[in-house]
Amino acid sequence: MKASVIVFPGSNCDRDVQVALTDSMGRPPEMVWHGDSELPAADLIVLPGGFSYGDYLRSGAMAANSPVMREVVDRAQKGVPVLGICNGFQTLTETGLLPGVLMRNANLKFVCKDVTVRVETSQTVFTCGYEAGQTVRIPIAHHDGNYYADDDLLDRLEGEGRVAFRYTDPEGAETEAANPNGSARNIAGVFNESKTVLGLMPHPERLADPALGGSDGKALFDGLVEALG
Amino acid sequence: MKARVHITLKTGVLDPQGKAIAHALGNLGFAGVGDVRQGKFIEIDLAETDRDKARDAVTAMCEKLLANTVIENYTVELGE
Amino acid sequence: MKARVHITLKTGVLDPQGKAIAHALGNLGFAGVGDVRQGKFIEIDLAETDRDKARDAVTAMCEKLLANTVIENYTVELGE
Amino acid sequence: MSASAAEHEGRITPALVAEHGFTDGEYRKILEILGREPNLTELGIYSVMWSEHCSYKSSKTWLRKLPTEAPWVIQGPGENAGVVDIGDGLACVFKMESHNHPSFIEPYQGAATGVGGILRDVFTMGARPVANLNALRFGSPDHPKTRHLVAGVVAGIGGYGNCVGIPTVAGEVNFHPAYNGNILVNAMTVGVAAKDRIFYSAAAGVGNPVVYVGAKTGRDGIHGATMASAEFAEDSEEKRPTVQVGDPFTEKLLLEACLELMATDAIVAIQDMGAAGLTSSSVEMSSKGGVGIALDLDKVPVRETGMTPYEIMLSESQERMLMVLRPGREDTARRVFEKWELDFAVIGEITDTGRLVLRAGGAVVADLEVEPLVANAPEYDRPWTPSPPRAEVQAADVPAPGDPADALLTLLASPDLCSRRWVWEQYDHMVMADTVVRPGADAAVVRIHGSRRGLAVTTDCTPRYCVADPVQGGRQAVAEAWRNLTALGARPLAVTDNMNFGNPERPPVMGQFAGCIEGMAEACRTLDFPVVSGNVSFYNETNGQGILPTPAIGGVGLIDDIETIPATGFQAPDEAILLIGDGHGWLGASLFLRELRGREDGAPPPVDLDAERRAGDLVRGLVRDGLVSACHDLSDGGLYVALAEMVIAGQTGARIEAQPEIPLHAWLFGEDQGRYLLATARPEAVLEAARAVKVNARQIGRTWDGERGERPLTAPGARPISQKELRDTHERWLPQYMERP
Ligand SMILES: Nc1ncnc2c1ncn2[C@@H]1O[C@H](COP(=O)(O)OP(=O)(O)O)[C@@H](O)[C@H]1O
Ligand SMILES: [Mg+2]
Repeated sequence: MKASVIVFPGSNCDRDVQVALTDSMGRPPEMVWHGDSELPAADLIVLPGGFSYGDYLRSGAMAANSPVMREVVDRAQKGVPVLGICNGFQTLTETGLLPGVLMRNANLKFVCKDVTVRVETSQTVFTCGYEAGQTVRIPIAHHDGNYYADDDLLDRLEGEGRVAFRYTDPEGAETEAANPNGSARNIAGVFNESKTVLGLMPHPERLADPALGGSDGKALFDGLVEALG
Repeated sequence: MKARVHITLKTGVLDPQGKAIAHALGNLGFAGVGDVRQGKFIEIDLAETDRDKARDAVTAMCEKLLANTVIENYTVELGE
Repeated sequence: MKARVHITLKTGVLDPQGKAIAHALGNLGFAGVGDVRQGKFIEIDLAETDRDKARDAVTAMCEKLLANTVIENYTVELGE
Repeated sequence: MSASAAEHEGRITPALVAEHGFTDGEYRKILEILGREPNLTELGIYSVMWSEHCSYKSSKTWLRKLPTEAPWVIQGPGENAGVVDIGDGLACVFKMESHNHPSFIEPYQGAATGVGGILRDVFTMGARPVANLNALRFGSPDHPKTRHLVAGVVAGIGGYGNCVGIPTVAGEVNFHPAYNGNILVNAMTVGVAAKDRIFYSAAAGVGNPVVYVGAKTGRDGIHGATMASAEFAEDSEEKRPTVQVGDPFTEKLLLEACLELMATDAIVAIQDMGAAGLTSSSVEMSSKGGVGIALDLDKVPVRETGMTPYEIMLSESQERMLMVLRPGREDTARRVFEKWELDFAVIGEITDTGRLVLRAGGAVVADLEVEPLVANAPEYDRPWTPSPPRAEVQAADVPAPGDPADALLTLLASPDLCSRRWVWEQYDHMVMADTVVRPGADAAVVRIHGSRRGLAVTTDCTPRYCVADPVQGGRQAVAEAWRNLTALGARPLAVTDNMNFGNPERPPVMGQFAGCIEGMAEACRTLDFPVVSGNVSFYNETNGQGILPTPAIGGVGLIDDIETIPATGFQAPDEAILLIGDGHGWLGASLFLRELRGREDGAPPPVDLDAERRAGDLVRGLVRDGLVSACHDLSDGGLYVALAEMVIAGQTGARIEAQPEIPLHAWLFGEDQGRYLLATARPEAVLEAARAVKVNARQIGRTWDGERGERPLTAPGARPISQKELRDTHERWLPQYMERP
């Protein structure tokens, strides 16, 4: 498998995801500077976390308008899997590749901590390393992770099995206390229609190494390698 | 020419900031505060001197970048 | 009554957001964009019907919570 | 002379001199050096260079007493940050700095720009920052401003560090009414560099280009006193000095761009523009290099129109750097900065005149010899009076609590002891994916990227001890940092300090300063823990009411194998719990005395530095030998609190069975120094090792899950407290305080 990680000015989890991918893939992904004209051929495109363009105006808005994203959208439409983590998720919603928006956290504060999320489906390239219904511990670190969509859209996403992860308690119950940011229906990650694009707020790359206190995030990268060869 | 852009959330869209402000105002003892909505106000200096062209340009800026038209409305005013 | 509050940075205070927006507009091909300043626009529904009292209340809200008067200015307008 | 400078020619009035903070004697000295009157720009430059902040005029003589050397020290105080060798061809670069006053005026921006400034100090030297820390002191929780200040400062520190993408991993927070009018915001950054790629600030090479990079210059934070003089500018309202606003996004770009350029051979010298901006950076670079510097101020990128030379030289706009390049490398550098979309301008050159010459509008607007600006800066041996000694507090004179368990819970829910989770969850403490020990332990640990080694980092100071006895307090601050690193098995390397005090012109304040320095120096020497960088913040005083003397210590230690780091919390039932070190039940200046008896009196616990060293070296050895499953030092609140913290942080409870030979409450709550708690499966081996080095050690109990699995803490004479109750109590106060209506 070949992977590309897009680096925007202000990305700051690019190296973290590079390390996690290298660990799972056995070789490093290609790091692509947003200004590079060519997006190399890849089996997976990753938009990393961070504060692209300072997250000024709206998180992800300026990154979504950068030239390289036109190419990313194009590839995504051709079926190339795209993974957006945190700021990458925000950028994907801004481009319209993923539905909904990520608003300011309900308590208006940045939040960095481990959360439990429930894997809603294992039938995708991103989640095939997990069992459906499994709960995993993954860190979050964001100011704007409050997933919002109107009820019709939420119903549709649920109907089409496009909710990837939900915030739950360790037993897998979707409680209000387990929701760290006010997200609608405790949604932590969503797919596009063909389930080839995933955006999620939690950072699987931050717990993909036992030395960091856990490796629940690693199955996501291992699963991708498994699925994409 | 100066353009003034107001960007506001569409009705019905969740506004965590507005909600938090309303709550905080209540806590500070301000009575009778109903709904609060927070939006953005952007002022842009333009080299353009033709009002129609300026309006078109700023509208395009809003569509492309300044507003997320899925959840936000915008209005453009031009100064002198 | 509806109050509309504009909160803007004082002259001379660095506006990183405005700067970044100006930069992004340039990258998107909009020519002739000079200074951009971003502020907040807050709309408040008030139970108060007396205009003077409403203005006083909103001014107090700005001083106490809405504006950071060390670096920001504010203006209050009342609707009908 | 440019129009604006000429306007002020011959108008250096006594009032203007005073507004620039000069004494009559200082101004006479300037006239003597120049042999003429300075113009306004020159006066401004002198005022900045001779300010307390830049010249250390009240502290210099005292700071010389601190030990600054060790075989592993590569660079001690005097550069942007200290540098120590950490092996494998790498160096650790770190420093701490205060942003107290700005944070009181505007907590979010004040704290944010404090983080920005200290980050630049570290990456200026060629290091990639890997950890941020913050030592915070606020006024009484009951003071009307405190909540607003806590909220703003914490949000500001997070807002800046999170965006730049450096984890904020440790710190401290205290509350005391002495800080009501003067909060302390001390920020520390730790970075890692290649040992043979450290960058310094000494300019060199006559004819070499001087380059300005980063953000544009505005009228931020310009010397308030002068700007207040009305005749200064016609539109003075518009030009009012403003609080500096930070732009962490630009900082991130500047960081990446500088590191990218540093990988080439283009840079001769580099210096960030911190306090006093272009003035101190250009003067310090030329003074260190023994060269002259000529700048054309018309070339400085500015953000506002009509800026005078005075304003350009004194602006404190953030996210800027000054560099001297090798000849012909301008284009290489320009390309890097343009890639990162940052301003880049050649604004001058290095000369052989030994003078700082500034031009604007084609004319010379300042022309000063560099050497005296730095070398002739005033230095004061300020009068000082030692703090009066305090009486020791006898346990017998302090009423014991009914059930010590209730006293423990009171302490755990008190502002100075409760969990700081509410703070650190607003900080991205995991970005860079190397945080192997997160906030909440004695020290945090960041892995050295790509290796199994780690850097342990902590900040410590107990101001209530420092006010009670500055010498003991100074010792204790250093010893506690050393102990916190040791508890994780780290080898302590060196410290940075942030000396926060009141008005040095008052002899009792100067006495506190002198005492703290003396204690720190002794501790640094005995513990082989030299000072490699630091910062002094005086005049933390409002209406004659000074803060508690607060010499914050930032400590850095090295861990050879992160796998060996013991946990803070108890890991498994049925292990022995051992107390290392001597305890006499010292209640003077303790938290028990303050929180439960409403008394802040008494001599603080003495620090026996030799005993401290023996105990620490023992513990470090035990950790290395794999004998320790959990380890925690004893500090605020004493033995009982430390036990509670180990139960809270762990998987199991603790049953304490030892019967103390001293009054129970003194045993449980005394704050005797130099002590650790360990959990081990092999107590005999530990006891034997302790005997061999003459360190007192005894088994005081065992870990257990309790009769109903409630993992309780059970102590003699006290009711058992379940882990859940301990946790809930510990977590309660701060969020409740911050989020109550
Ligand atoms: N401002 C802060 N930022 C990040 N972490 C903090 C802060 N204040 C306290 N902490 C963390 O909380 C824990 C407890 O702090 P403290 O009681 O000062 O520890 P100790 O007594 O071991 O020095 C430590 O891990 C410390 O790093
Ligand atoms: Mg400790």
